[in-house]
Amino acid sequence: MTERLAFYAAVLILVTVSSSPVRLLLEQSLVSHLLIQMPALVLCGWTIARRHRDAINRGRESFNVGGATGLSFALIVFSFWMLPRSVDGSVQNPLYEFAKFVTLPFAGASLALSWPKLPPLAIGILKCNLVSMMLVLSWIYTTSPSRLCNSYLRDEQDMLGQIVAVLAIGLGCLFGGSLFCGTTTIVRRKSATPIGSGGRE
Amino acid sequence: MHQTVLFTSLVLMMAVAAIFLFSLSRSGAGDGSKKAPKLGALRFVLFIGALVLGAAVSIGSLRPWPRAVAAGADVVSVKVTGSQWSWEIDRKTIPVGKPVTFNIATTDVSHGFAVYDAGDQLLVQSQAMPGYINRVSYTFRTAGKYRIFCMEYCGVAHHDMTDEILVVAQ
Amino acid sequence: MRRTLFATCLVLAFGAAVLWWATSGLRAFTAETARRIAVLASPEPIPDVELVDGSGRSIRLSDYTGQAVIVDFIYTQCPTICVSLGDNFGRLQERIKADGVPAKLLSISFDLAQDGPRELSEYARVHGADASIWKLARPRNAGELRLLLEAYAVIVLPDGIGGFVHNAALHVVGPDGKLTGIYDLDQHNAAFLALRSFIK
Amino acid sequence: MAQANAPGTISAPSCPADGAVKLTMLLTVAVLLLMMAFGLTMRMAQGALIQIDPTIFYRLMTAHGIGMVGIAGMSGSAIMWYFLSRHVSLAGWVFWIHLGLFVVGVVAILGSIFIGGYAGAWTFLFPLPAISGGVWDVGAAATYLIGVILVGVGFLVYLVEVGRAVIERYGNFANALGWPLLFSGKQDDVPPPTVIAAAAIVVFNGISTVVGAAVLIISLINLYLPSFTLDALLAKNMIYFFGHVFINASIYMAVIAVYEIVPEYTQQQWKVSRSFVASWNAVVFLVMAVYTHHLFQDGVMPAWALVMGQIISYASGIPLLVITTFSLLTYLYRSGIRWDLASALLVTGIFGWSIGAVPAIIDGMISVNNIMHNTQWVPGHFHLYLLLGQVALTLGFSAWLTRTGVHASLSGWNARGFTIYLLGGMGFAIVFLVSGASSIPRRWATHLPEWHLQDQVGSLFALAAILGVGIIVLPITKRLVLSMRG
Repeated sequence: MTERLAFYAAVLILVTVSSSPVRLLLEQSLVSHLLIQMPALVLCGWTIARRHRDAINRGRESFNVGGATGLSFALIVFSFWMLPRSVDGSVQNPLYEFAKFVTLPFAGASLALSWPKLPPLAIGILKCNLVSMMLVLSWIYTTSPSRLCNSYLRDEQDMLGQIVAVLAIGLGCLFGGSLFCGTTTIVRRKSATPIGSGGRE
Repeated sequence: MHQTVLFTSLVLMMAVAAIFLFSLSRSGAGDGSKKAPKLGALRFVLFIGALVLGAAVSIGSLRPWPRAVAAGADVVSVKVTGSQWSWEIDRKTIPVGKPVTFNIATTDVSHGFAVYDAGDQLLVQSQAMPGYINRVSYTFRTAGKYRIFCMEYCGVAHHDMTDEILVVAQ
Repeated sequence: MRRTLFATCLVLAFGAAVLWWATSGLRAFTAETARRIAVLASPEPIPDVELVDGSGRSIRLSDYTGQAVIVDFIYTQCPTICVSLGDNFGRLQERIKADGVPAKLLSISFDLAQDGPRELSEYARVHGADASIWKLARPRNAGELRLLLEAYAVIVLPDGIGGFVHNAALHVVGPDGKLTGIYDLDQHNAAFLALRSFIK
Repeated sequence: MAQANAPGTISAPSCPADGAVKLTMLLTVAVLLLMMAFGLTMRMAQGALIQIDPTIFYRLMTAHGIGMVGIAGMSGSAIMWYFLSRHVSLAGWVFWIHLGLFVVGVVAILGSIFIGGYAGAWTFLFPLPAISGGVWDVGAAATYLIGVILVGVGFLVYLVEVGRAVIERYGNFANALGWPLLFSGKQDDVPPPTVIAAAAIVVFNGISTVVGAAVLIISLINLYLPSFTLDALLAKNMIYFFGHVFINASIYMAVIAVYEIVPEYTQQQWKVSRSFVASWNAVVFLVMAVYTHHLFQDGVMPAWALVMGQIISYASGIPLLVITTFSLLTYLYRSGIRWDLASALLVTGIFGWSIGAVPAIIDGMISVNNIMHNTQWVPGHFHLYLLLGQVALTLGFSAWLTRTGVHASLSGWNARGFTIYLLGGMGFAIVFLVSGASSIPRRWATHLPEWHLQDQVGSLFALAAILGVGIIVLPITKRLVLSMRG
C-alpha cells in the first residue's frame, strides 16, 4: 500500500519538477539544482522502479548478478552529472537538460533494481566512499579559486560546499549509527570453525 | 627540566618493568592454590589511584598555562619567517630578562622554530604553519649566543635550516 | 555471471567513453576550461558588432584587422573583479608600449543601464587608459550585447545587490578577427606572449 | 567460544585465506628487516660512521616511516583476521584483495621514493609533497599518495568485511562491543575478547580511513591544481588523526594474538569482564580524540583541544596498563606457563607497549612537549611500543603459527636471538630517549659532532636488534615457506 502511494507520489513529483516553472525555479540556485532537483529525479526513478522491480527483473536477472551492471550504470551517470561542466550545460543547452531528466531517473531506477542485490561488502565500501567523496567535493566547492559553474554565483557554490560538508558528516553519523542498531538475524553457530574456510592454499 | 623528564620516565619505566619481572618470576606453577588471589579490588584501587594521580599532575602541569603568550608594553616582539631552507628573523639582538614573543610564520611548508642555548638544550619551540602565525614567549636569563634550529621536517635541507640570535645585557 | 560480467564491462566502457568525451579527455571539468581548450584548438570568428566609446565614437572589431586585441568584459561600478581586470589591463598596456607590439586593448561594458559615456571615461581615467592603445566601449543595445556575450561565452548574472557576477578573463583576438585564446585575469604574461606570437 | 587448541598440537583451525595470512607474515619479515636496515643506515649516517647524501637519507627516512607503519598495519590486520575467523565467518578472498592492494601500493610507494625521489616523509604533511624545493617532481609525490591511497582502499575493504562478518554473527556493533554486558550485566552470548577488539578497531580505524582517504585525495588534487589549497591547520588535523589512529590500530590488532594465544599456555580463558568491555569501549573514543597531542606546538589550535590532548594522552594509558597489562600479569601469575619463543615474544609485546606508554604520556604533557617535541624523544617512545611492542607481538604470532609438534623451547639460538633482540631494542629506544633529553632533533640527516657518540651507541644497539630479529625469524621464515608449499 505504502509502496503504491510512494509510486504515485514519485510520478507526481517527477512531472512537477519537470514542468517548466518548477524546473526553472529549482535551477535558479546551484544548491537547489544539485541538492533538490537532481536527488529528486534519482529518487523518483528509484521509487517508480521499485514498485515494478519483479516485473523488470524477470528474465533479466542473469545480466545483473550482484547488481554489478546496474550499479556501474548509476555510478557513471552520477559521475557525469557531478561535473560542473555538465551542470552548466544543463542550464544552457536544452539537449543536456533533456539528457539530465532522462538519465538521472534511469540511474535511480537502476540503483533500485541493483541495491538489494549488492553484497553487504559492496554496500559498506560504497557508503564509506560516499562520505569521503562528499568531504572532498565540499572542499572543492569551497576552496576553488574561481566559480566552477559560469551559470551560478560564487556565494551559492560556497553554500553548497558547506551544506555538503554537513551532509557528509550527517551521513557518516547515520551510517555509523546504523551499525549499532542493526536488527539482522543473529546467526548462532555452535562450532567456532568458520564456515566457508578457504583452507590451505 | 630535560634531565628531570628523562629521570622520571626511566624510573617509571623501571617500575613497570619491575612489576613484570615480579609477576613473571612467579609464573611457575605454584602449590595447590594455582590461581592468583582475587585482584578485582586491587585493580579498582589502581584505577582510581591512576585517575586521581593523573588529575593532580595534569592540573599542576597546566597551571600556569604552558603555552601562554606574553603581552604588554615591555614585551619584545620578534617576527620569524621560515622558508625552505632558512630563517628570516627581523630582530636578532634581544635584551636579557625581558619577555620575548616570537611571531612565527612560513612562506612555504611547515617548519619548526626552536631556540637552543649555548649548551645545546632546547629552550622553547613552536611550529610554523602556512597561513598562520604561531606565537610563543620566552624570557632569556643569560646573555650569549642562541641557536635556532628547524624542528619540523621541511625537505631535504631541513637540518641546514639554522640561524643564530644574540641575547645581550641591557 | 558471464552475462553480468559482459554487461558490466560494456556499461563501464561506454561510461568511460562518455566521461572522456564530457571532460575533453580529462582536461576540462568546467565549462570555462572546456571553452578555453576549444578556442585554443580552433579559433572562433567574432561578430563585428558596433560599439560606442566614451566620446560617442563608433568602434568595430574590424577596425583592428591586422592587429591583435585583448578584450575583457567589465561594468564600471564593479567593486572587485573588474578593478583587478583594470589593473591587469594597465600592466598589459605598459608592456605593449615598452615592447612596441602592434596590439590593442578593448574593455567592453555589459552594464547598458548604468555605464554611459561619462562612466566609461571615468573608468579609463582611473585606470590610466591610454586611448591610443586601450579603448573602452559599450554595445548600442541589448540585442547586440547578447550577441557579443554569446560569442565570447561570457555569462553575466545579476548578484542581487545591484551588481553582476561574470566570468572575468582576458580574451585574445588575433589579427584575423578570431578569438584565439582565453586566459585567467592574472595570466597577463601568457596573454602578452600570445599577442607577440602574432608578430612573426 | 571454542576451547583453544592445547599446546603441542599443530592442528590449529585454518582460517579463510590462511595462505594469504602466511604470505603476509613472510612479507612482514622481509619488509621489517629491510626497513630496520634503512633505520640502521640512518643512525650510522647521523653518527658519522658512514657518509650518505642528505637526499638519500631523507628518502630512506620516508621509506622507513611508511614501510614500518604499513607493515605494522598489514601484519596486525593479518593477526586479527586469523583469530577473528575463529568466531565469525569471513570471506577469504577479501583478505587476498587487501593483501594485493597493499603490495601494489607498496610498489608504487617504493617507486615514488627510489625512482621518483620523493622524500616528503611518510606523514605527507600538507603542503610538503607539493613544495619540495625542486627536489622531487609532482609525479613522484602523486605516485606516493596514490600508493598510500591503494593501501588505504585495501584496509577499507578489509575493515568493511570484518564489520560485515561481526554484524552477521552478533546483529550489531552494540552487541559486538559488549554493551549488553556493560550496561545491563547480561551474561548470555558475550562476545569473546577478539570480537570486542575487532569491533572497536573497525569503528575507529574505519573512521580514520574515511578521513585519511579524503585528505589524501585532496592532497593529490592540490598537487595538480595548486590554486585549490587546503587550510594547513585542517590538513594537519586530518593527517594526524588518520596517522595516529592507523598506527595505534596496528598495535591493537596485534594484541589480539595475546588474547587468543596466551590462554593456550595458561589453560585459562581470557575473561571478558565488565571492565574489559568498558576499557575497549573507552579506547574507541580515546584513540580518536588523543591525536591533538601532536599539535601542542601549534599555538593557533584552540586551547581546549590541547588540554584535551594532554588529558586523553594520559587517560588512554589507563585501559592499557590497568586492564590489558594487569590482566596478562594476573593470568601469568602461578600459571605454570611454559616459556617458548612465542609466549616470550607475546609477553614482550605487552611489556614494550606498557613501558612505551610511560615516555608517551610524559611527552603528552604540554609543558614537557615544549622541550621534547620533535626531538629524538619521539622516536624513542614509539620505538618502544613498535619495535618492542607491535613487532614482538607479530613475531610471537609468527612463531606460534609455525610452531612444530614439540614447542620450540626458549633455548639455544632461539634464546640467544630473543635476548639480543630484547637488549638491542631496549638499548636502541633508550638511547633515543636520552638523545631526546639532550635536545637532539629527530629527522636530521647530519648531526652536530657532540651528538655523534649517542648516535654511534644507538647504531650499535640497532645492529643488535637487527641481529636478534634475524636469528629469531630465520627458522620461522623457513617453516612459513615450507607450510605454504605443503
